[in-house]
Amino acid sequence: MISVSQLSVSFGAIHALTGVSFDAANGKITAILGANGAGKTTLLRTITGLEEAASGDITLDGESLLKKRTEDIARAGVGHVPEGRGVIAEFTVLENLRLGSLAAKVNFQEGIAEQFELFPVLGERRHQHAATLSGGERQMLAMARALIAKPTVLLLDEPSLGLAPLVTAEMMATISELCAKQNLTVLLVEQNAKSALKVAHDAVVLHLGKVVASASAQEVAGDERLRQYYLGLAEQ
Amino acid sequence: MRTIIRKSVAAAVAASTALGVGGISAVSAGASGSDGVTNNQITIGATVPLSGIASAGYSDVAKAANAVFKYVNAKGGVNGRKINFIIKDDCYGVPGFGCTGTPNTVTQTNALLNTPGGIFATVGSLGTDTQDSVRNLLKSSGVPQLFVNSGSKDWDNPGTYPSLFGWQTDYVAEGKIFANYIKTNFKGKKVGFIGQDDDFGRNGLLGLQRGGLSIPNMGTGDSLGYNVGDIIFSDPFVSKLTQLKNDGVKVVVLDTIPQATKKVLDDAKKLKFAAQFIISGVGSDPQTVNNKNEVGALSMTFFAATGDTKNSWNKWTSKVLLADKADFPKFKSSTILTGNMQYGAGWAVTFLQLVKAMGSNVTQANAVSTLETQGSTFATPAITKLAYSASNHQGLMGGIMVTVKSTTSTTPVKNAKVYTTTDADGTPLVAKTPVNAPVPAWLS
Amino acid sequence: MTWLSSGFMSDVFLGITNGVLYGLIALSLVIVWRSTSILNFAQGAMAMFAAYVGMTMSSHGLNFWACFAIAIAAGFALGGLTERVLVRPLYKRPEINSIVVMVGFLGLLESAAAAIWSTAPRTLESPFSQIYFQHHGSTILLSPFALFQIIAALVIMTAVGAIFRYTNLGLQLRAAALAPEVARLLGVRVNRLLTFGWMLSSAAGVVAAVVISSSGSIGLSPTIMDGFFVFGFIAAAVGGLESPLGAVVAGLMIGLVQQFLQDYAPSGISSFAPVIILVVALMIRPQGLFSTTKARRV
Amino acid sequence: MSKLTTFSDARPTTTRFIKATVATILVALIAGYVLTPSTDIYIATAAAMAVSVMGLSILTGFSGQVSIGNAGFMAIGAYTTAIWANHHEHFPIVLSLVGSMAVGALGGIALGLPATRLRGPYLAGMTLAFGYVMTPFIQSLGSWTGGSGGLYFPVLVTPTWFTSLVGESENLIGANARYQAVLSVLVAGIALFFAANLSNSRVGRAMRLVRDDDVAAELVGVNLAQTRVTAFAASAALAALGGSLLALVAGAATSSTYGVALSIELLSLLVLGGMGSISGAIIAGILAAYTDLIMTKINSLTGIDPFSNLGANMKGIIFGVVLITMMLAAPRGLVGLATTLAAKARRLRSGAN
Repeated sequence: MISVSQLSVSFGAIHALTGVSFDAANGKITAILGANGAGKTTLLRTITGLEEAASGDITLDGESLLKKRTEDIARAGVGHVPEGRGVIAEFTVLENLRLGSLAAKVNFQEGIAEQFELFPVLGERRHQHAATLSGGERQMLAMARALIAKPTVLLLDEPSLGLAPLVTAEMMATISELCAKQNLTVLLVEQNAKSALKVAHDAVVLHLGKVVASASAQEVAGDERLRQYYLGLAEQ
Repeated sequence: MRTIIRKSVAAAVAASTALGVGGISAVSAGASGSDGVTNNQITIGATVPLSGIASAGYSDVAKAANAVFKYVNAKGGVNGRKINFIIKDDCYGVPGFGCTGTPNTVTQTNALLNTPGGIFATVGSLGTDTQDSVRNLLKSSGVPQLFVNSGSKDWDNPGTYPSLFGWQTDYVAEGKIFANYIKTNFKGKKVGFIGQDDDFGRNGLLGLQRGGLSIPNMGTGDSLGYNVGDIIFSDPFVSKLTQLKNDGVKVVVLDTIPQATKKVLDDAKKLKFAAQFIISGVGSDPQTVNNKNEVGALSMTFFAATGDTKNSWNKWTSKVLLADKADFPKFKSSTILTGNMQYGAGWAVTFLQLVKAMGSNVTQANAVSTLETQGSTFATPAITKLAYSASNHQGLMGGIMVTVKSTTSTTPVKNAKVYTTTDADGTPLVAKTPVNAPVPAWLS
Repeated sequence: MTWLSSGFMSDVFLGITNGVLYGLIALSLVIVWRSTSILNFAQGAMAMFAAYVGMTMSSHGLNFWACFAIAIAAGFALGGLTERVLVRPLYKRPEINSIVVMVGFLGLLESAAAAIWSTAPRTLESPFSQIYFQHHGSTILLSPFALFQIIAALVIMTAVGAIFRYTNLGLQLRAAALAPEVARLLGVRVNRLLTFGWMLSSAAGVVAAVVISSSGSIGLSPTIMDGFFVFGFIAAAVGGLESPLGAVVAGLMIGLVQQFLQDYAPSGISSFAPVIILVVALMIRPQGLFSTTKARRV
Repeated sequence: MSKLTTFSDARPTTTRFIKATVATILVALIAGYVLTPSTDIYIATAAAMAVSVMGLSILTGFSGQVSIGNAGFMAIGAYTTAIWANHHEHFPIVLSLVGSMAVGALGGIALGLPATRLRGPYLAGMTLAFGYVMTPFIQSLGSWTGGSGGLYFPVLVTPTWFTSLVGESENLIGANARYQAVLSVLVAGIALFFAANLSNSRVGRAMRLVRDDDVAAELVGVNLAQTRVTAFAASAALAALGGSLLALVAGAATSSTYGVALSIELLSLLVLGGMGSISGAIIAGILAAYTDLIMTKINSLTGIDPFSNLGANMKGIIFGVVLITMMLAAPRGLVGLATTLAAKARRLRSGAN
């Protein structure tokens, strides 16, 4: 279980996160929602040690992550698909995947077989440079590269950004399927609240760095005030 | 905006006036107008490379001279006056790491001139370009520039620079002596030349030509000359030597600095080009060149061969260096002198003789006239006399041919004669028996 | 077989013999540049210093190869130490900071070497004959040592290339250079790899320094690498600092051009010919001839 | 990146003037009496080097272009002065200095035009190449520049009114040195004043804008290429002035003096003094002139034999260590360090009140 308590992060005078607390249950998808600038990306980056917390704590199964380095957090089983996907354009699909498998010391051949089954299009393009892939394919590659290390927690930062609605739906379905099959804990950052709430079990709504709601996805989806003011969703 | 400018003006003006004030107020404490001479001391200075690229080998020159002065000071000095020898590191005129703070020759010479109490003369400063660059400065300051460590012709110009004196045999005279040796010992053999494309190589080549050898002048891009810059970054000699080898040359004269000498000898070995090399004294010191391929090469010296451990001056110099544990901590009684050590001792002794000859009248003007009138009678470690006169400020005018015996020592060639000559075209060589003036009692 | 001893081939051989060294130095600059975006002005001095550490062992009776191995080990150590102590605080600082620190380190190393071992050149025993091959009475300007020099440089270049191209370590090194944050998110220990990159670069430089100081009686001296560094740097800039292959090719090119100019151009020109090459090359392609990046990041 | 020191200061002009004067007098006094009793040549050198460092400060400090070749511009200034002096027996110093600056500026434009296309290490490499090529280039001009031997001309003749003014007519060396010192400081003062003006002008602001964010600068209508070339020209003009002053003091211009090593020294001094500030340039100039004396002092204090390997190379070791520690610990140079300390002291004081 990822547990965030009283977390505050600031960049100079700007308070990016203030007293954020919530729990993300194991094997469930927790959607982190909110408008642009609400602090969603900062939250994920702080979990994997890319940003420094001013106060508060983050624990994974009871163990604090704050003092750990990014690479050690990754090795502890936290996969993070960053904003913009972070595929290395100069590498081929295979090289990107191999890079993902190295730290986890998993069998690479088995790993890619699994991923190619999950994302068949990557198998077809295995020798192509990532630069030549489409947006959706890149997102698949980024997820496959995180999954090949067999993480227990997966942080996804705006996977739907720039994708066509149909592709987004497919992506969300895959995430949901993975979570169920592999008992994966997923933190899903989304601006597209509608599609995120469809697959998420729980949801946390951030506004200007503070938690305004933390409840089950159903409850959040049902709260008209939240939908209107914070999630930019029209009435049902 | 306006106020900001005014503030900066204020700051700049403040800064400049303050610096100016600092300068002017230092008047009373500044140069006092004396010539570095007191009742019991004569202050002299030199700029030499102690650090940087040229320091290897050359730094021994000033150290040996310093050892001589220390030795004589310990015995009470000359005529009751001790020699205060100030050495400034000028990095051979090239500032850089180990040479920070722009200590080029000009700055360091200025520093010497501004020594409290003044200096009597610069003595034994090293380098052609470096000493050329301060000729006017010293002249306008009225400070003699004595015994410049370089074989350039630039020091022999009493008309323009009346208080400038060289010390060693110049490159033209050396070239004439080489030519004479070649004509007698390598009759009919083809002679080649490789020299530094400046004053050094050109004067040496001129000497060979004046000595009767027909070697063409250096032209741009031909096989004769090389640039110092070229040897740092690459090796310009392979193609030159290949050409000489293909032309059937059997004797090669080198007017090269030690680093270039090394490369030429290496390349000749690599090319299996077994010519007889004759190397200028400036670039042949075996311990500096430190190259097995040099054994058997010929050179010229104006001292006793370094391997001649029985020579009285060599013995004396060894004794002096042995006494100076600070500068020569590793020097043992069995250590063979290097050419650089002999050289430093040589001009240091010359200066001591000058002081001795001046007696109680130690003035800068008297130093110049004493050198001109009595310089040729001084007993020094050199094996020829100093040829100083009112019209000659060059110094030594000859030398003896030596063979490189090992990487540490030289030995005179068979039936060696000391030759003296002048630079002029057509003046013959004069064979003399080596001067081996005994070491004066007041020095030993 | 007279063509092998022709003037043209002579220049080719001498040019290649020098060019591989420029290429090797350029390559080691590129390794560091790609991973840390720092131009290592102290690269030559570090190589010189490590070479001293190893090669002075010969006075203790060790043979050339043992000394060579110690020098390379010293190079690895010095590279790692430099990255940890001097370079690490420089990441994310303005460019001039790293330039000045590395220039200061260059001065420190050269002066320290002169203080410890003096400026007098130290002759190194060479393991191969330096005498040029003879063929039917004419000289081919290649010697066993020159062959050793060329082969040693090529082996190092190929090994470095292979490490980067084919090994997992190389994959991680490239990832750390291209996208350090992403690499860390994938569990790559980026800091260690940066240190390793400096170690590798430093050791490659040592090979050049040892070969240079034993390639004749010029020997090892504190400033021996200055000129080679300038030309190696020019090769790296001409080839494009991002491109290892470009560095090697540009190094060879500069060696050859310099050799030909030395024989066919007025004396003095050859010493600054590489500078002209640099200016012309940068005018044509400001990011280097072989660089694949489309434009310099501003 | 922390902002570089600039010249804006809110305190009143008179206070600043008095403080600056007092501080500089103190420095001059310390330099004059503690280190050595005779300081004129050092002051002249310090002034010349301060101007040269200021030149680099404009290029690197203001416009953010790192140059490892500014000694090449100094060479241009020195040789312009020397060639002029060799062709005219009585040369007006002012004309000679202005002429050197003009030729230097032309050189700056010539290098600046191609350099505007380059960034970072490529720009540094280009300037390094320029600095490297200057020595062989000057030497290859042969009779025009005196080849590797350099050019010599009679040292600056001290006017009789000056000699009588300082009352040292019996001592030619002293009067000469004094005249050179006063002249150099005066010229340096004027040059630094213009540099300060440039910094606060529209052009100076444009340079800093380009340095901090060239994309933004272009958006607000700054002509990038023109600004960069202007920086090169101004920088080269000051460097040439510095070189010219050094040549006048020396009565000589020798090409080997102005090699890459001097360029590196300029860069190091710039960092030690503090980039982009006038006081930094002055400190750098003083450091340049006095390093050797300070080192001699250190050697005599520590009792290290100056002839030993360690003694002879002590300068380089200390220089390297100081450069590295300064850059890592106080990247804004001595001026920045002083400002930080002063601010801390002020905070402490106000905290106590």
